[in-house]
Amino acid sequence: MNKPLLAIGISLALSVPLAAQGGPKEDFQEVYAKAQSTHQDAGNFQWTITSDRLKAAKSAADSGDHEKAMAMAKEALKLAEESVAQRKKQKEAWRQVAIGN
Amino acid sequence: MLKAKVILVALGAALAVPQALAGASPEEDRKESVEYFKQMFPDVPFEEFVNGQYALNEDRRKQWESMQDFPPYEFAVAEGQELFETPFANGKTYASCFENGGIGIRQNYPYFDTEKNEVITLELAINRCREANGEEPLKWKKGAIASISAYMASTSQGKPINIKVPDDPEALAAYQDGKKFYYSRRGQLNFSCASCHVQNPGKWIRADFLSPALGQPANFPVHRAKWGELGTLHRRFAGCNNNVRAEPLPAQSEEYRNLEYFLTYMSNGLPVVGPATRP
Amino acid sequence: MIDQRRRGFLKGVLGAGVAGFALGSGIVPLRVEAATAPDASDWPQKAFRTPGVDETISELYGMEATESDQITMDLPTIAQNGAVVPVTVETALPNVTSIALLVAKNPNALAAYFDIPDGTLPFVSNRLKMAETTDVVAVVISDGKAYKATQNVKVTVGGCGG
Amino acid sequence: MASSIRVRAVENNGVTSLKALVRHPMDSGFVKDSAGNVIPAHFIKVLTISHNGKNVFVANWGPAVSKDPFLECRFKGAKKGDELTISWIDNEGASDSTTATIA
Repeated sequence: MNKPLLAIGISLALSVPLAAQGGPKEDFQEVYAKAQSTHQDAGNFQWTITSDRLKAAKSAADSGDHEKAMAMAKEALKLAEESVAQRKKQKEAWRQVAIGN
Repeated sequence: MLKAKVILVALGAALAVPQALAGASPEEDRKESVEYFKQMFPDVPFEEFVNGQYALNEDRRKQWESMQDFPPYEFAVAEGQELFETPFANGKTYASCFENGGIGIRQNYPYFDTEKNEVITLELAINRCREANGEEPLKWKKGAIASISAYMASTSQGKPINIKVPDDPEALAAYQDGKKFYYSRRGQLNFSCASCHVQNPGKWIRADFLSPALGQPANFPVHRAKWGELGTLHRRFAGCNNNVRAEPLPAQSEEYRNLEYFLTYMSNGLPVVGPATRP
Repeated sequence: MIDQRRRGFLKGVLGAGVAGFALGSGIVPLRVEAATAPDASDWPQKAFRTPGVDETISELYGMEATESDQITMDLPTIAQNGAVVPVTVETALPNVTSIALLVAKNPNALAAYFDIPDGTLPFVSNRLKMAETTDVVAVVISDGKAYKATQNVKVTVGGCGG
Repeated sequence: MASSIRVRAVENNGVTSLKALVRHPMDSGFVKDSAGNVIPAHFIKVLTISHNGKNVFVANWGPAVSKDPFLECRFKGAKKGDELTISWIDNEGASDSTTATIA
């Protein structure tokens, strides 16, 4: 699952013309911030694995490994989005299985 | 004798979970839930549900019985009694905060406080009593609070659980919130409490034998072999959430108290058997 | 509030003026009455540090043990938790002077070793730790000869407990 | 301070059954704490049960005995009302002792 993400990460970084305003560090901040806010949006349905990926992204970024940092941030964002989708779905889905509604 | 009937369990799983009735009352929910588990395990007597997996698996029950012969939590309960009876700096003791001096009341917890509009669990009441007497609150999940709660539970052995949901919109809302939490799938594994404890009790999940929801809160606080010590119900909630990769909520958070309120109500009528040992 | 353990520790320190024992962690209340403390000098140090069942038996008893159906072991089929596995051993063999409990694949096989003085029944019950699925071996010395019984116990690590 | 040993001894028709639970961490020395450093071995090495000054049972324990160890043993020659002494010593030299009356 990581390999394709990494591949996408690399190809994206290459395709962006170097003169683009934000270098790889810029994109990372953006993705990382979005992942964080989406993670907050999950409320009581946050996943532990999302916070793990966010931590991994931050430590990779701090140690200058931008490629890994970006991959981790993207994964965190994907997981955060899935947890938000879960929260929204469960708003009503639980009634179908609850004994006595 | 109590062999888990695989055929029955299969039948149980296939049992169409009773269609959601519009706005069923807590008591209707409870009756339906008891009926559901009775059909799933027809040869398990009602009181036996408090023993969870030990009512369904002979090999596990034998191990449990040898543990209960001289349970490792005896030291903690003795310590809990000593702490319970040790006066605070201001001279008062826990007994002053509880009806009947805190003896034989575990079966009434948690209850809904209609003035403060919140669920009061036994552990919350213990710490509120400390704060009212100028003492520092204890940690929620283990240690002294688990020992004191275990001692108080031991004074209620055998008393039927008696949780009330008054006809009060706030109380009903708390009950409903707990129920919603119980049935909502969460975490990356996308399980709800019900996925294991309503739809699949009596089955193995890897090397663990799933217990039915009915009767679960009756044996808390619990001494788990895994912890090697006593732990409160909210420690168990957090552990389960973590297992399905859902971020656990803080112990004694409103969500966990509402969850305890719903879950304990479902066990009304079953005897308090806490503290107890579990894997 | 004085932490329960510290109170025990403090009392231990005051009471232990008699002998300068190395004070253990405060967890266990120290009440040192040197007089009744059991003598641990013949605790079989090497036997407790020997991996492997047969090696441990020969280290402990200096002889081999033969399988016997006169030894009954009450053990779970699947341990609910490897940290606390209840085991009971009983035998009909005559003049038993010692019973030992070994867990084959534990780092060191010997878990416990009991002296059975005259007048004491050849019976013991304990709770043991098992690192993984393996054989539990009970060794009994009867009329000076070593007999053993073996039973496998499945152990899984971790899990939610159900 | 409560003793670290809890005992129940019951005699019927000449055989005394003794059950004991001892409060002790029984650290094996193979376990790491949450910070990752090894918890040193700390376990009871010898536990004796004596009646009228004579040992009726001696347990030599290793680190593979569970935390808060439990023991059951049975012996003859004692009767209701007799007193038993249960003592233990661990690998750090700490020890404790208690007496129990046979019911």
